[in-house]
Formats: sequence, C-alpha cells, structure tokens
Amino acid sequence: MSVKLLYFAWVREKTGKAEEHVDVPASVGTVAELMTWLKGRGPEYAEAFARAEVIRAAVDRVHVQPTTRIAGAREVAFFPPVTGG
Amino acid sequence: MSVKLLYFAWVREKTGKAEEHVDVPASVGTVAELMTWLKGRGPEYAEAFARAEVIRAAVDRVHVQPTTRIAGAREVAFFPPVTGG
Amino acid sequence: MTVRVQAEDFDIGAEVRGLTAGRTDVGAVVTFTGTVRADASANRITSMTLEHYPGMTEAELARVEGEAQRRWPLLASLIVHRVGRLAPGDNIVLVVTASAHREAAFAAAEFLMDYLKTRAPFWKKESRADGSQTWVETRDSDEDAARRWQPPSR
Amino acid sequence: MTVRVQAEDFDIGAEVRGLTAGRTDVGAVVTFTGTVRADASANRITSMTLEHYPGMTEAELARVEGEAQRRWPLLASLIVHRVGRLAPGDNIVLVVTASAHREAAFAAAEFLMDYLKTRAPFWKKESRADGSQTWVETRDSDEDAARRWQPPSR
Repeated sequence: MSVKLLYFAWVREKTGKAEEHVDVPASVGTVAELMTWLKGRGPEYAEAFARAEVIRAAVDRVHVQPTTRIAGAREVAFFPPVTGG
Repeated sequence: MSVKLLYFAWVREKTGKAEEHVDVPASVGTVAELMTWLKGRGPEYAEAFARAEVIRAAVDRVHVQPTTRIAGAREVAFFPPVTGG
Repeated sequence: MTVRVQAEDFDIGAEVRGLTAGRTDVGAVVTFTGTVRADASANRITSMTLEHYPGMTEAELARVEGEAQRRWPLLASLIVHRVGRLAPGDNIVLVVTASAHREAAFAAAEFLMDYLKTRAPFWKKESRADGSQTWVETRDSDEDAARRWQPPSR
Repeated sequence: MTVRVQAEDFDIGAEVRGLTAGRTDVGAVVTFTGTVRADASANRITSMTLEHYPGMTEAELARVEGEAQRRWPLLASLIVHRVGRLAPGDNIVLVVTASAHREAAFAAAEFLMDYLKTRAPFWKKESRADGSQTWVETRDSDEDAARRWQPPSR
C-alpha cells in the first residue's frame, strides 16, 4: 500500500523530512504497527519514534488512535501533542 | 434628621422629581419605615411606593436592605431593580 | 483596574491595546461586549435609553472590580458602560480582563458581568415603534447567575 | 462561522465589527485573545515560532466550530490563528462568539479555546536569550479543561 506520510514539530526534525511517500507492507495494519515499521527504516526513524507512546497521529486529517487501521488511508501524519492557542 | 433623597427610573417618574432634601422625623428608623413615611407625603409618593417590595435602596451609595437603619445617612436613593449591562 | 461611564461609543481593539500595550506578562485577554438587541415583535424596539446613579455607579463598579482582583490573578481589567440614548446594534457595555492564563480571564469576565448586571445602578428604558416606552425588567437568570459566585448559605 | 490561519496580526475591534455590523439580533459578543508571554526566567523567551498542518488545521477548527454551533445558539463565530515567528506580547489566537445572551457566548468561547488547545494541529517552539530552542509541551490543565465538555464515560 502506498501512502503519504507527514511529520511535524520534533518528529519532523528527528526524521529530517516534512513528508514522503512510502510503500507499506500488507502486514502493517494499524497506526501503531506503522510506527513500529518506520522505526526499522533507519537510525533517524528509530530516534523519532523512540517514544512512540507520546506521538499522536492523524489519518486523512482526522485525529486517530494507535489502534486505528490504516487500510485505504491516503495521508498519515505523526506529531507531538498539539500546543496551539 | 435632614437627608438628601434620590429617585431613579420609574420611581423618579412617579414622584416627579430626581432629588429632594427632606426632614425625616425621629420615629423613622429604617429604610422600610422611610418608604412608608414617604407614601404619606402625597398621591405621587403613594403611587411611587405602592409596590415598596420591588423597590431597592442605597444609603450613601451602598446597596442596603429594607431593615437597614438610616441614622447618620447623608443620601438615600430609591430605584427599581437594576438593569444595566 | 479602570471604570468609565460615558455617552460615547468604544472600540474594543483600542481598549485592549490600551490595557496590554508593551506588556509581556499577559497571556490571555477576554472581552465581553453587550449590545442593544432589537426583538422579533412587530412593534419593534427603536431605541434604548440608559440612566444611572452618578457617583454610586463608579463606586459600585470599582467594588465589583476589586472583588474580581481578589478572586483571580488579574493583570489588568476595564469596565466601560455607556449611558444615554442608544439604537439597536449599538454597544452598551465592555468588560476586559487580562491574565497570564485563560481560566482566570474567562472566570473574572463572567463574574464582572454577572455582578454588574445585578449591582451596578443602571436602568434601561425601551422605546418602541408605536411610541410606547417601557422600563426593562430584571431577568431572573441574572440573579441566578450572580448567586453562583456566593458561598453556600448556612 | 469563519476560520483563518494567517501570519499577519489581527485587530480585535475590526474583527468584531466585521462579524456583527448591521445586525440587531446579537446581544453579547465574547472575544478571547491569546498572546505570547515572556517568562520570569533570566534566560528569557525572545521569540515563539508556530507551525501547523495546513489542511487539517482548517478542517479541525471547522469541526470544533461546528460542534460549538450545535451546542449553543450562536449567531456568529470566528477563529483566527497566527503562524510563523512571533515576539513576546504578540497576538497568537483570536476567538469571537456572538449570541443573543451572554451565557452562550461565554460558554462557546471557552469551549472553542479548550478544544482548539487540545485538537488543532499547531506546535510552538520557543527561542531563548541563550540561543536555545525548545518545543513547548502540553499543559495537563489543557487536557483537563477539554475533558469537562465530554459526556461522563460509562
């Protein structure tokens, strides 16, 4: 499955990129599994996703839980807890 | 006792005056008694204070209760419940 | 910590700037503006005339503002209340509160409005299309709103 | 019912006028303005840089605003959020709510801020006098504030 990934704030700084397109293997079913899979892509990803429990995610621009399934997603974003306002 | 009386809103319209100085007999001890005494001063006062229970009072520019004593007051004001804001 | 009673209109942005310009300790500013509403009746409101008790108004608003200062960590506050003849859509009252965080600014602004509504000596008279004039009556909900700030009675 | 993300500053008075001009059904307007605070530390904050998730921000703010519209009888509302580099004292965010009565305007403005703080995809980075940069962390009290609007969990 091909999906667009977006990274914000310190997740972006650690991965070293704001966005990328990746081909995700069929074995990756959920947001949490996607984070685990990303950790294996290199030291910068291992570092960015080391504290996966504090990272939030959105699928197609809607907040989701780690257990949310990513099947059919066009865009998945990873970021720290928001601090606007 | 000589005291300045002020009337606002429909209390002013009914008494026909915004303020006056009156000599209050010593038998008049409280705000409620002052209203009762004023009622006897003429039909316009009887009309203005007919619904004495809805009229509010201030002594020297501080909200008071009907039972508040007026001894030493320089200024007593009568008005309907306030409707600012 | 300013209280004004005036016939002239006010500008919310200018009032807030006047209160917070050059400060870097303020993190939250809340404003409340009350305006003259028309109503849905055929005999519509054409104007609203506000009278007040000069001297007591300023004293009462200052007491109310002082009470808010004691209850919340306010960095600045302002109450402006208009008097005289106003038309539907016109501004009546402005309350501004500034604090480091939003909780205090919101709570203090609500408190100021609730107390102002039940304690500040202003009275409104409505004029309607048919020429009639009526003194506005107190809303029970305003008394209820003010009461929530009082300690439970024993 | 308007949401804007912009680098430019805003004027509270002008925004309120734009929302309520010519209307006579509005009786209460509440604004909340969030500003960049310096802090008391010797290593003071020199600037704050805000980034966001274009597309999701607008969608999320519109969802939050729609939820406020469902909960309270709002006649108008506006959210403006700045992005980019800001200095202490600068405006960050503006929320405006207009209703017939003050209770709805106050409650909706607080709700919008609480939800915006916990849901809108913005991130703040502080720059300090010594040249260090730090991503701002979430305040627990913001999560608590947002939670009070949710139905009790079963």
